[in-house]
Amino acid sequence: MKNLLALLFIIALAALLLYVAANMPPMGDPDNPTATHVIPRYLEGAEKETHTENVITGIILNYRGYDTMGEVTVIFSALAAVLAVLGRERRGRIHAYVDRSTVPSSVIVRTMVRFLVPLIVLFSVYTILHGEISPGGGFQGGAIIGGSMIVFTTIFGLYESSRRIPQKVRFPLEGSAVVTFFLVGVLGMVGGGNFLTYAWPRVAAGLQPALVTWLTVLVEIGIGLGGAMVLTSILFCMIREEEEIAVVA
Amino acid sequence: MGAYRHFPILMITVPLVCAVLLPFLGYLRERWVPRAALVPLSVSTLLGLLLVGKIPAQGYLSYHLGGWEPPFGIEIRVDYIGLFLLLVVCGISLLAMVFSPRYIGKEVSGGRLTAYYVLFLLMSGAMLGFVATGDVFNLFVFMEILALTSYALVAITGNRNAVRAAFKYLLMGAPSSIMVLLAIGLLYSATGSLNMADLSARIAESGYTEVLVVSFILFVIGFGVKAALFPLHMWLPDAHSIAPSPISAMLSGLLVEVSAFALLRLTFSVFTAGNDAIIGGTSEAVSVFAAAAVLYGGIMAIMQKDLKVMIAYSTISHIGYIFLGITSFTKEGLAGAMYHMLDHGLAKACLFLCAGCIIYVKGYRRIEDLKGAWRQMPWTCFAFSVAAISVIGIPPTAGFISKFYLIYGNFTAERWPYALVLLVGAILAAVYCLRVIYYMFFQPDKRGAWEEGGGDAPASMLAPVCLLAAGTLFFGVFSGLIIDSLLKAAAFLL
Amino acid sequence: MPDKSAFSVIPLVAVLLPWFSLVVITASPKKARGLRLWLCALGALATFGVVLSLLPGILDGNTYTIKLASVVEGLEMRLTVDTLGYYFSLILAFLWLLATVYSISYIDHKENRFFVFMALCESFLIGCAFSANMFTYFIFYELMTFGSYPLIIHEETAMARRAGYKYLVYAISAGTVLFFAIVAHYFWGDGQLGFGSYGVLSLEFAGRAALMTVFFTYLAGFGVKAAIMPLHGWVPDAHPAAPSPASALLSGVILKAGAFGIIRVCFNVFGVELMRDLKVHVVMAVLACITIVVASVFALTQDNLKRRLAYSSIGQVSYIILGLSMLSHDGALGGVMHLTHHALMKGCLFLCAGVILVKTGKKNISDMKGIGYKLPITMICFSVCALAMMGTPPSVGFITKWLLGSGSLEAGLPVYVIVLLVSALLNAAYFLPIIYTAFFRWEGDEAEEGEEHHRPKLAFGKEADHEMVVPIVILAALVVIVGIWVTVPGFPYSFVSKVVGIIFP
Amino acid sequence: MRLLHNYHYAAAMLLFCIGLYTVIARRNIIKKLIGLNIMETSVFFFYISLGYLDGGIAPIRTGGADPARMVNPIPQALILTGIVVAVSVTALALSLVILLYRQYGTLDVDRLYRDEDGGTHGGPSGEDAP
Repeated sequence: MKNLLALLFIIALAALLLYVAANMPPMGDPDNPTATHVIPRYLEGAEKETHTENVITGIILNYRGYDTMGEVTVIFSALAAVLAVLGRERRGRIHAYVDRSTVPSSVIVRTMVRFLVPLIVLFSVYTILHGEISPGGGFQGGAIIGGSMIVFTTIFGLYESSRRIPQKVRFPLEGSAVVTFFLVGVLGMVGGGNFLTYAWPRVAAGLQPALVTWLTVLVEIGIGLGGAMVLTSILFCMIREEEEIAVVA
Repeated sequence: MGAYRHFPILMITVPLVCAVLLPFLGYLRERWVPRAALVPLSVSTLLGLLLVGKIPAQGYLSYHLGGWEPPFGIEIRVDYIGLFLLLVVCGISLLAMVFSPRYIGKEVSGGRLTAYYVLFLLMSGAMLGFVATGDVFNLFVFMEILALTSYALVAITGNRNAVRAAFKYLLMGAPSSIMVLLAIGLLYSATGSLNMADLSARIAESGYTEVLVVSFILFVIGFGVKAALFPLHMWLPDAHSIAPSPISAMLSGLLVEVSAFALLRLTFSVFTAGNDAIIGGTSEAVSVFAAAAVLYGGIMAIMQKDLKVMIAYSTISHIGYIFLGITSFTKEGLAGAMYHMLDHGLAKACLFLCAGCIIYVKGYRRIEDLKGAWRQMPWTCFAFSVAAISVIGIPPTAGFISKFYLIYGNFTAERWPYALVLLVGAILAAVYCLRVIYYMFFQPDKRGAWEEGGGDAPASMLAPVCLLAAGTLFFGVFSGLIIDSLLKAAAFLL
Repeated sequence: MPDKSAFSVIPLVAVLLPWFSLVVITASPKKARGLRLWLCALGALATFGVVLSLLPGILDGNTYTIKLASVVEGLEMRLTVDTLGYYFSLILAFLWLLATVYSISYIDHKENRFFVFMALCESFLIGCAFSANMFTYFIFYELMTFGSYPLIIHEETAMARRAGYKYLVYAISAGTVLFFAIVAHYFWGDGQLGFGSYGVLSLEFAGRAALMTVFFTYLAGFGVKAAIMPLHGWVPDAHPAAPSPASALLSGVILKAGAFGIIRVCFNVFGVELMRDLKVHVVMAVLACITIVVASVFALTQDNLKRRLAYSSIGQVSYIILGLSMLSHDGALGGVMHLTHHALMKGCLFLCAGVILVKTGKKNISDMKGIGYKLPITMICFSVCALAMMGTPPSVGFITKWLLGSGSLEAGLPVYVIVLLVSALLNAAYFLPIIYTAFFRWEGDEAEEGEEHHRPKLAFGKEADHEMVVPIVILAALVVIVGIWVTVPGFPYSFVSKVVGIIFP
Repeated sequence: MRLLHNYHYAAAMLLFCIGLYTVIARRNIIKKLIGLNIMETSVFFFYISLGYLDGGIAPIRTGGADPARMVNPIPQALILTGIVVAVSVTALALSLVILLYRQYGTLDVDRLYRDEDGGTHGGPSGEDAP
């Protein structure tokens, strides 16, 4: 009965949404509102104004940098929330419970992973640093590091991986994204502009391109480090819980 | 433009950044965390107070982030109504924070203490950002910070009921967020813009009415869940009653109202109120649901045995009031709704904190246990009564003023049935509030549960409670300070 | 409003002065009960003095005004002392002073709470009397509702609680209706909530149906306090349950706050012409007549003295409504003057009932045989007032009845005279038995021939405390004095004739 | 027929409804979370489709690409934020699930919300919350 009601509701919603889809601007048409209103300036001006060849990075970090600041705050909040719910892992307890992975794995897998993870991390560094001229950026790079930690942890267990990125490394870096953004924002104010102004009006016009570029890279690094550390910490928190449950059961 | 144009962004970012830095202090000296957490909120409040008088009732302060003029960059737009709500948020957050240390020390175990303050600061900062922003996507981002932190804060005690309530909240909240995201996508597809001011201009000339209508419906459903508008309220009684009391105060006193405010902003600044083709039908439906909320919340509140659940249901009822004011589309109704956000925030926060005092001192949650409570906790009981009287809407509290304007606004719009519903809501409120007051003051304490001189709550808890109660009185007597400008600002919005 | 309107802080002082008692109660040491309560009485005296100090100016036709707070244009908290408001404040401050003095020896437990709320109620009522517009009136009126609740339940018996609950239910519902009325008035009256000498509303503002809605919601809202018949339910319970001084005030002043509201609505909001246009006075008259007769009949059947007095109050307050509804000079004069007249008489009667209760513990009339010999002064005063209630000259009751009768003839409706006569007869029927029982019956008077059969001796020395007897005597004396020297400045006629004289030239 | 032309949008909408149905109707909370992620993905898909341009190229200026032919970068930028938000919500939801499982020993909503002990009862009971 309840499911039937839900189904009816969903069918009604689907009809409504399909009706909308049928009435939306035709997809891919260059005359759509989305393609004509704000976009031209971004596509034309991003290179000059934000000194990034990748327009998306220009939008993320510069035109809509405030959104991204909110976004890094979101993942920091997620970490704080997970910690509030589960509690942070402690070395001693990890040692007591888990010193090897619960997933059985062969020597081949272990060797390959040992070999691959540094390469993945190297790639992520590339992704972070090259976000402004090619696909990629801080988040993407941070997520790749997080992914590499998932692989590593699955094979070698929490104890090993938490030795690779110990808590005393993660703890100070978790908030680095938000703090970097805030500092860059405040520096923009000090430099005579608004919050998050990269091209400080008080700096000579000739120096501004370099300034914008370096600040962009700085923010990318901050986001990358912060994202990676937050994802890793969340991962460790959850695995620890899993392991504890396994041991208790 | 002096330096004060930077104030709104600092009000928002200072709590957020301090929240990120707080764990370091927690690592070094955990004892100092509660006091340190007060600093950023005080700074925000101070900055907000300094802004008073700088923003005219019929104008706004626009701040372009990164120096990009809208619609290319994100804009923070603080108008008179926005500043008003910013101050409400700052003030109530600050008081709830002052209230927290003693209470939280008892309910939350050691390791999570720092996390509590971090989340609290994130939540306050996100609310400020949510209210101040002038960009719909930015609105979504701050809404998500708000949502995440509030889910976690409901669950923070780790108690099994709390986790269950938080999960229920999440299961309703997360889909609603996605609906908002979809609505933003639809809006963007029809207009190509994300800035609110630009949007309202583009909507006027956009040919895609169907898309806009559905976008508005999705916005209403999405924010309706966050604001606990009647049929979407199921998460509220559990979450608000199980959360630690200062968090209940924040959720009930601010979060639902801020969500209602977002809908108000969207209705008036984006979908422009006169645009009947887009918002006409939906706002009619919202009125009906809001009226149902007033009655349902009131009746359910009367039937409750648990004090905090009763207050939570009363919140559902009062959200109905706010929506009835907004949907009247008159300046009086709108000003009434805004003023109701203020006085409901103050009164609800006060009620929840009073409940917190009682739980802290005695551990009682049931209304029946309150018989004769004033012998032991006179201050708490008096503050509770003042706030309850404001909830009913009896002069000279602020609740009376807002109710007057809400009803008057519905009169002006010739919506007689809704005006009547508002009155009936007041009677229902009288029934459930006076019952508690009656128990507190006039029922004999047969079990001897309360001892005279047994000690009221500690001063750090009583001070915010009494300030909130005094606030409802102050804003009732000196409502002229604000309501005039609110009326002007509302006329400007329309 | 009249021309000579001057800024003055005295209205505000009068409103705030009762709070002095609150300070006294909280600040004074616990042991000094007598000192504390006498200081409260002193506060009431000071309030009365402040009110009295305005008398010369008011008689000169001045008004005094002070703005407290402004919400928006048209909605402001403002105190203005005009003749009508002053007239109400004078009697209420006076009665309050007497009741406070009386309470000092009457109230024997939780006197702190009682005196504090007494004082608060007085403050709010003076606020009502001095209100410059309906908004202010409503605010003080609602405050007074809640301030008077602890007075009613003071005894904290089950009966008192039930009565208090009933009172709250009635009062809050009435408050809601009144709230509706105010919003409607504000809406249709173009934001004009103020009082004007000839009324401020007119058919230019809104249609007949709208104005009638406003009028009837006002009537229903105030009618609960004024105990117009279908809305009177709380009165017969609240009066017996409350301590006697509180009953005296309840009947003497708080019921009148409702009636005063109706006076304001009729004279200063709607105005006589508009009422005549809308024909709303007919409804008022019918309700008032029904109330007068039916309440008197109910009073007959009550054995509990205070309950009988309560029903009597219900009937008497409707005299005011009846007087207003006649829309004639004498009728209005009689009705408005009855406000004070009834306060004097009924205040005295309830205080007497209190003495009886304290000295003998008797509540029922049938138990009061020979009580006139035990409490001679009290019962003589009681008899004076009871006779006045029936309309026996020379007394204030007679003045009322005379004016109302003359007013009904002026309005060309002699049917009211019949109602008045019936009412006077019924009054006699329920008051005379009390006097008879008190003075002409005594314990053992029905004994057989030959047994001991002697009339008790008058026991003047064994009366209650002076604090209780003196107010009673003063009130009883005033009932006669005001009934003889009607036109002395400061007595009701001097104010009411002025107000009514403007409206019915 | 616009709907056929806009088949990306139609697919996104259908996915959205499927996800919502999963959230509402499924009893297993892990499946509910999967439904939540389907909803999120559908919206991401919707956004990216919004930016599509017939014959468009990636919005990267390297090598002097023609700006007029680039796809709309805004939805991509926005959805990056959206993805992060989705990850965060999922992380929190999963940690709540871990805790719930530890405390109740079940992942079934009906059993989870069957006994509303603790003196509160929001609505009829938990299960009609989606």
